[in-house]
Amino acid sequence: MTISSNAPLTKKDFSSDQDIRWCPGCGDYSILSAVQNVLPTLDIPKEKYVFVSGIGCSSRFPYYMNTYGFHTIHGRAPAFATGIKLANPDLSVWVITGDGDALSIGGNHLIHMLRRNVDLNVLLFNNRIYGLTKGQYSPTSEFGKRTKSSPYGSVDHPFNPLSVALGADATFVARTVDIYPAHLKETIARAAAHRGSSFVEIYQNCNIFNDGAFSSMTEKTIRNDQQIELVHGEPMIFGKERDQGLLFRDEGLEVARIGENGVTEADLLVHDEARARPSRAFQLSRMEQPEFPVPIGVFRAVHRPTFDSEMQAQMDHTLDAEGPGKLHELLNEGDVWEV
Amino acid sequence: MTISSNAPLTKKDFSSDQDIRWCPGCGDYSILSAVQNVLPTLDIPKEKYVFVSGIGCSSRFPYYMNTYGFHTIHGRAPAFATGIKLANPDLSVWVITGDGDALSIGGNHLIHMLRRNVDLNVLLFNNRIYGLTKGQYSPTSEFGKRTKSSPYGSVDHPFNPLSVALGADATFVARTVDIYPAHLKETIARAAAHRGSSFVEIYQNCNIFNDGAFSSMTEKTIRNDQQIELVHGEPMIFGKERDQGLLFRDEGLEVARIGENGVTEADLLVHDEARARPSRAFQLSRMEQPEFPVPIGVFRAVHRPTFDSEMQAQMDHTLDAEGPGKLHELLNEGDVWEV
Amino acid sequence: MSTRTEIKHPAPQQVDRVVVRFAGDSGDGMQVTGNQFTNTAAFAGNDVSTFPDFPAEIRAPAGSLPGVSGFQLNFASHDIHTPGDSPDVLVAMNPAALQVNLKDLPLNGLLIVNEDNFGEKNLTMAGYQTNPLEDGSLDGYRTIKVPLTTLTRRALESVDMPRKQVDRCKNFFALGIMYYLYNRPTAPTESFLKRYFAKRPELVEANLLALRGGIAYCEAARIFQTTYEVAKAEFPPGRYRNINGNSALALGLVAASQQASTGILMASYPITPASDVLHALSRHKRFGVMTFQAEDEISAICAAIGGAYAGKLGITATSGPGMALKSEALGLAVAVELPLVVIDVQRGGPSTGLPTKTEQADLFQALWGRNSEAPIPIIAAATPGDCFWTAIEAVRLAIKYMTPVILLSDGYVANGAEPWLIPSVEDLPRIDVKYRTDPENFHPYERDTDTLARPWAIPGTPGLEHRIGGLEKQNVTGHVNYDGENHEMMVRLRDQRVRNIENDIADAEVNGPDRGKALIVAWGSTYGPIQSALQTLRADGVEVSHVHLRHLNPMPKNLGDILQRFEQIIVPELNLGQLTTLLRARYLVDAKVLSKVQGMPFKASEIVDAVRQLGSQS
Amino acid sequence: MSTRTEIKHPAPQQVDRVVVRFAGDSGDGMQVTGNQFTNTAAFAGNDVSTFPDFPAEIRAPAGSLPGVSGFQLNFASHDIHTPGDSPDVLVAMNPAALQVNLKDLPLNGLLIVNEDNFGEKNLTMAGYQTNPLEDGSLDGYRTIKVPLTTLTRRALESVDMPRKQVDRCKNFFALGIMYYLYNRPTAPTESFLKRYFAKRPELVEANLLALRGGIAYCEAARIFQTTYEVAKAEFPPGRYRNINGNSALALGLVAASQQASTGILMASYPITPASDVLHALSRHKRFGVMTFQAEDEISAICAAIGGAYAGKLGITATSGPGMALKSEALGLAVAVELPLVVIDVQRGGPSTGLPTKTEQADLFQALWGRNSEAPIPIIAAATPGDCFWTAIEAVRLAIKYMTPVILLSDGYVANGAEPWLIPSVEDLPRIDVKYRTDPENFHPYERDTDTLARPWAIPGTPGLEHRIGGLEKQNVTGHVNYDGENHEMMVRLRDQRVRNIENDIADAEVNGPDRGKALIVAWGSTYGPIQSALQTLRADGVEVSHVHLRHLNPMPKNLGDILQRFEQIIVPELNLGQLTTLLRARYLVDAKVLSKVQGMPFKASEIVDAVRQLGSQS
Ligand SMILES: Cc1ncc(C[n+]2csc(CCOP(=O)(O)OP(=O)(O)O)c2C)c(N)n1
Ligand SMILES: Cc1ncc(C[n+]2csc(CCOP(=O)(O)OP(=O)(O)O)c2C)c(N)n1
Ligand code: SF4
Ligand code: SF4
Ligand SMILES: [Mg+2]
Ligand SMILES: [Mg+2]
Repeated sequence: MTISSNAPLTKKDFSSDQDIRWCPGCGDYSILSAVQNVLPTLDIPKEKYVFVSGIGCSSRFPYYMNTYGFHTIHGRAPAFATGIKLANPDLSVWVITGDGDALSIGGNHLIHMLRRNVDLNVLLFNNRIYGLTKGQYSPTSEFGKRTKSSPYGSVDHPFNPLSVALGADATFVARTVDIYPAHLKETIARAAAHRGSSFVEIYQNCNIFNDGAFSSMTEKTIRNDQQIELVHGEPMIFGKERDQGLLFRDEGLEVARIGENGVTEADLLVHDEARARPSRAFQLSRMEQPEFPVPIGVFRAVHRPTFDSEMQAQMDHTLDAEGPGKLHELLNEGDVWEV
Repeated sequence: MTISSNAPLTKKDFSSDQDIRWCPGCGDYSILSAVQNVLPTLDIPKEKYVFVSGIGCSSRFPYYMNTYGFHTIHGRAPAFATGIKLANPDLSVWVITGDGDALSIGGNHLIHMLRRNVDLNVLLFNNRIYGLTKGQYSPTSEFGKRTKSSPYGSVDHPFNPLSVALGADATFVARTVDIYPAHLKETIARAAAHRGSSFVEIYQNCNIFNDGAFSSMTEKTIRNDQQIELVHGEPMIFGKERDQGLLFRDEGLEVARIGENGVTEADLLVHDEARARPSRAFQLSRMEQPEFPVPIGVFRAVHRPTFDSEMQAQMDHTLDAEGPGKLHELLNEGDVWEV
Repeated sequence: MSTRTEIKHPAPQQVDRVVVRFAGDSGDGMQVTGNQFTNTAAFAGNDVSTFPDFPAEIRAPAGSLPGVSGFQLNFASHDIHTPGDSPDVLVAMNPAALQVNLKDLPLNGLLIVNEDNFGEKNLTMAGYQTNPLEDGSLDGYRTIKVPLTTLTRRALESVDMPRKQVDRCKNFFALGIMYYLYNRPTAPTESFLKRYFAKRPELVEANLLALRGGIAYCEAARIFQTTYEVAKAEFPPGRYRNINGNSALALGLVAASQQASTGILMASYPITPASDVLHALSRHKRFGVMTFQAEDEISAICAAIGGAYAGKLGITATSGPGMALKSEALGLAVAVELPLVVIDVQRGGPSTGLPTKTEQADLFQALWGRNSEAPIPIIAAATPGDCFWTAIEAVRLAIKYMTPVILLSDGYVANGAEPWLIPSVEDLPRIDVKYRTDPENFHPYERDTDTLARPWAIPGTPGLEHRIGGLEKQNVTGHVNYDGENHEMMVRLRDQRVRNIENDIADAEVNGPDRGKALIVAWGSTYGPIQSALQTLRADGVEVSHVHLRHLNPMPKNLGDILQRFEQIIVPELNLGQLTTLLRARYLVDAKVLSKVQGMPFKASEIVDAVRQLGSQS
Repeated sequence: MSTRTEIKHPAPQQVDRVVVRFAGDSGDGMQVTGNQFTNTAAFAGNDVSTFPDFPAEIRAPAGSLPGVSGFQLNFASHDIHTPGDSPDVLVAMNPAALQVNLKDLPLNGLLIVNEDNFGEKNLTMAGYQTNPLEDGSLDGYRTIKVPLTTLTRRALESVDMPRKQVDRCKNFFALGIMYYLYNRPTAPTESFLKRYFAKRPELVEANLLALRGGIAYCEAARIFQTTYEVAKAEFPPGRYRNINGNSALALGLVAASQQASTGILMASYPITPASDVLHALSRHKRFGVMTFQAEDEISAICAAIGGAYAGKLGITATSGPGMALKSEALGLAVAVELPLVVIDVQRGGPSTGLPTKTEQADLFQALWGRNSEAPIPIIAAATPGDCFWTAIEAVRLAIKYMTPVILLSDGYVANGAEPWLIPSVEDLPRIDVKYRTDPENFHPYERDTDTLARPWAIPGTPGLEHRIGGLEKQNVTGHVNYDGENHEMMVRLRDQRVRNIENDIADAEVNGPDRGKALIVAWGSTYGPIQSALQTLRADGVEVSHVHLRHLNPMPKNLGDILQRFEQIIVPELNLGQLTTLLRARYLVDAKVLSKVQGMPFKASEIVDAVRQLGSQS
């Protein structure tokens, strides 16, 4: 490892000199800021970071990071990132993407990257709209949404991004929100620490084309009743008075009020992000309003060998076992004759 | 509806005059035969059937069906099929695909079709190999598989096709096996009856490039202990002596022996394919050998409005509400002036 | 409030043509302002031509250089073809707009600036060290400083509205000033506001107050010594509307599908500058138009082909990068011979390139961007209104010849507007569709002897069950076939079927003498600038002819003959010479490209200069 | 068992060239048989050239016409360039093979058939009404009927093996017959069998018994009156091996990456006939070659570009439809200027087309299959062995000019084999890689003054942090930039950088007089047939010259001059005239295409005839 300098890095080291071109008020700003805050804490030299993105408002992110960056083409960032990580496993690779970029055109690359468990971090800015192309519905827009391309209301049933990721055997799956800086930073740091593909859905407000998309859970007044923070090893509890929680009943999840019907805190489910099978995390990913509060936090974090390390191990092992290749021998392999 | 003839249809009506070009012994034959057996029972005129496929051994299927057929390009059959169904919702549309076609190059179209719930039937011939291109590993091949393109063993963690489908909110998800003709036919008939996207994974033996891929569950001698047939409303029971079953314990699934530790048949989970949320079906999809028997049957069958019917309803409703469009008026819309 | 304001003004001076450019921040509403002026001018009987110049796909910080949005329009008492090479009047709402646009304003041009916005922060963002309003750098222009923000606030004092919203009305104040200057009626804008803000009457009022405030200010402050008037242009009689290219495309597609009674399945994925075609068509359900926003461009074209297979007119619209993604499926469309219209609204490239800028560099991609020999007819639209007719022609060819057809438009034509003579429905070309229904002797690849088209036999038809696909097929039967001679025959049949179209399209017309020294050959959106250039050149006595190609594959039969009759051939293109290459290869003539690749249309003067140089060389 | 069998035979007759075609069912092992004969001939010092002709991608029923697999080889005592126009000997393992291949056998040709397979079922499947072995229809040929199945069973009586496996050995029995006929040693095949079935000694034994059985049968049954011998050919001295195009490509890529010390990230998705390049490279981990089987072709090229960004040599290989899918990403590769080698092993199209057949129709796609102006250097391999050198050249250009390079091969070159003079490592070209490391004055788009290449600055290097992408960039700084003039400059710089390569490649060489009546210009795999044709033509005193282009973009600098010096230019291509179009457009010469689109290479005679016709016209 080459260390570029001995002084500890600061947020400023990660800010590029390019003017930021997001609308004033866009949720992207706080995510940028959170990332710039987290990276200096990670003990990775600046030159090892690579930010890879597709196309979209969110995908302009790399330009604002004073790191290596690759603004690629629409939907393909996971494929580029996979190539980068394979070519140099020593890099810290980040994929920045939007709901359209990752889940519409890029859905296939995303799920393949997740199943392979390439060691990199995906931040999916979900604003439930195509921002850059000025407001068409996306695969996470709600059924019936009226947009430029759906004047009569969209008839698309939306994806649940976390369910998609879990269906693809993702090893790290989390959700956070643009306007919760502390949670955002914490989640990003967790993602960075995870070895393998870390998939983080970030609810992000597009105040121009889809303002208030998440206000039904983030509005200050209702927030505590409409969301639940998943914390590993802690009971699943929520509510302004922390008097509600999740129970496992009749083979399914249920919201219960502590103190009512004899429910005590001890009855509540305890969140375990490390369960070997993804079924519980999947079940949590299905919690939707109005029946349930919206979970945020780390749904799943398990270990599985990463694609890049397995690939590298195979390379190394072959080299060890067979010795470095000799070009002369390779050229002269097989049936050879002399004239 | 136009009925082409009054005589009841038979299997022969569905066999085209083209020579079948699969290897002798290929599992594809029995699937073809099953489909040709099921269709005459469906009360749909022959001319309403359209078989759409991508590229692969399996994708040659339409040529052998004496129906309308479209052998398209690799991975894109769901997109073609969506267009066909939108253009004419009156057709019975079938997508025939392979593990490479559907899950490698075509993964994105597949999951989008499933979330939209386009009313059609997908038969995915999973032989865990690329047959047509002569034997490279596929996204369902096991980790470590040695093939032409992975002489040192593949380091790809495979997809679980049913989990992928459920992660994408599929409304009908089933699994069956090429060599179980009765179950195959039954499952295909169920798929045909379902309104919405029916996703059927068919374990299919490629005796040339991946012979015996499923023998660890289909071998006659072990079959009963290594697989479990899911039947709606029935307890989940299996074993040669039908003495084993599935329990829900410690928030997870477990195999138990009836009669041991006080377990009775009444304790066993009862299969409910119609649960509103996909979590249970997802959990079942995670059952893998050696810990569990492999489930076959219908994992999930729920109703959700189909994309094509919603789209058509919107067309019809607009027509009703606003009346048929008049071209003259359209041309003269907005600010118009006379010279 | 709804009464019409009569504008009082000094006796206006008659001019025959004015070019106005509005420039401001993306948030300043310059596009609305420009469109209002355009409509009003058109209503008043002028010929108009517009050029909206958006900032690129991204949101730039308010007041920054990349955030500048512009709208130029040309209105005249005679036939015009372009938005004008350079503005007579520049309205600059902030320093950045001034910085970006001033270079285009000729000396002594009229410059109207919002002086309220020339504070230090904005000046710095625009890269000014000193204030241009004060440092004498604008001395060469007739500069009028207007405290637009202040005046707008004053005009709207009576309205109870947040300050931010009040300030948003300043574009209408500026529009009022321009209406005064050019003696325009306010009625069209009034009725627009009422329609547009039907549900928000307070905004109607606010904007009207601003508009009238601008006029009143001019009268009171007497900022102009003269006002101007542009007389009506002569138009062929008929009903007109303003139309931009993307709207015209959508209308043309609907019209054609009505003529053909097929209905439409339009499947697209949003991309600048083609998204508006999807947006427009998504409103036309009453016409049997179904739109499907697919997950990507590949899915979109595949669904459209599926739709065509099932009997609908299949349509997909995209721009360069999306077109690239459709390459593989286009090859299949060629192999299965189904009617499909693929629209490529070209933009600057390569790759993501300059998404909001125009270019004509996808011609090669359209012709050859597929594996193997996969010929597709290609046509291109010359002007916004022409998009309508080009769309109809695309549909006609697709259906008649059972083939995908590529229609090339570009950002300039797509967003630019012009008055459009509304055709009467009776005058639209008929498009006959014959779905095959007779099972007798049905063969899916038996061809019409004239067109070489195969039958359109759609699922649901009893007795016509058959299979199609991308593997090579035996002629007539359509069965999979790997025989070499059959393959060659099929390759040549597909080729011939497209070539046959040359017998079904109009001969190329020469605008000007049909032989001589110099010929301009061109295609697509260069039409406007070339027309303007011809006017100038001819006025100067320079003799030059022009052929404009709508059909690029195949080209008109007589084109070769025409080319031989000229000594010099010049091909203005917004690329490095794509049509030029085709002409040279096909006709072995020494055609020379006049190339411009700046994300902008040609200026007429650039073509004039090039033609003049030709003359001096020969 | 391991002793060498000495073949006894009547005194052989010397011939200088023989063409043998093995044809049978896909399951009959014709490819192995053909390859064995090839190796043996090469070992014996003959020049060889082969043409494997697989059944299409599908599995056909045993005994059916589409299931026929063929392998033709030409071996000679002189320099040969093609597998021969028509066979001297046809070995037909069943009626279908006879049906498909007989038309190519000249009258009086030698025909060897497995009469055991001419039962009714097989005859019917092959479309025979009556048995051709009996109905006199083979009277024109020297037919030898051999009960191959029976004889093989008999030869293997001693082996304890299922009947099915015994029957599979009959190809080696047939091979034995051919070895006898042409006096070939069995040693190479013996050692092959031992290597190949190292873990299954019973198969070694069985096949050897069959092979020797064939020879013994000939001796005993005296089915041939004469045997033949083909003397050694004259080769430049050196070490040789047989090589097919795909293997040579893989070797060339490994060699180049070793010369450049970059390592390789090869990302591909399987597709016929390119998959073998992936297969071959996946074995070379010891050489720092990492292979990634991606989920599709788009992912593959994107990963390869990612690998190039991170400092490895990025490679992807595909065929036509996969190439189409890579179009969009290729545009990005042009914009970001990274070294990448894209291999297109062309096959018959359009669309899925004829997957196992050859064609040269992706030249246009390679040149122009992208949105906007996105120039990419293109080179093509002429012969199997030439693939090695072409791969090295592709890598050299990619790295030196920081650009994607497209390498065109095709099914014929990919699967065909020829003896290849193994180069010594010292003779390979050097390839210098200079990763940028110095942060001083680093600008990601500052260009080398000679090559116009930008620096290769890879993540992980301190102080060089920078951003790249597909939006237009300012020259030098690489910042996103939408300025029109900068855009035009960048478009022209990218173009010029590719054009500059013309100064770095060899002049085109004229084979034959450097001026005259007729010139053949060609590219890629037509090389062999053209060489053969030239031999014939020159032997007949017809004067014709030939230029074979390895570099198709840019073309050699002197090509224009050469073309001007000939009266007639003929361009044999396996397409409808793609290079022809380029030559016409660029040089305004009336080049004429000699087109063949049958999924098959040219026969030398087809070129001979075309050239002769030229002569008669002029
Ligand atoms: C191949 C291609 N197709 C379409 C586009 C146009 N496009 C750019 S970004 C985008 C969607 C953006 O949505 P999302 O990913 O949600 O990002 P956001 O702008 O909302 O952050 C689209 C359709 C493109 N650039 N390239
Ligand atoms: C664009 C494209 N890429 C690659 C191929 C080559 N190809 C054809 S089928 C196939 C995979 C087949 O595997 P699968 O879908 O599992 O079908 P199977 O043959 O096993 O039934 C591949 C890679 C192709 N035809 N088109
Ligand atoms: S359009 Fe929406 S997502 Fe894009 S920058 Fe503006 S606010 Fe953010
Ligand atoms: S290769 Fe495998 S999947 Fe393909 S036809 Fe043969 S046995 Fe079936
Ligand atoms: Mg979005
Ligand atoms: Mg498969």
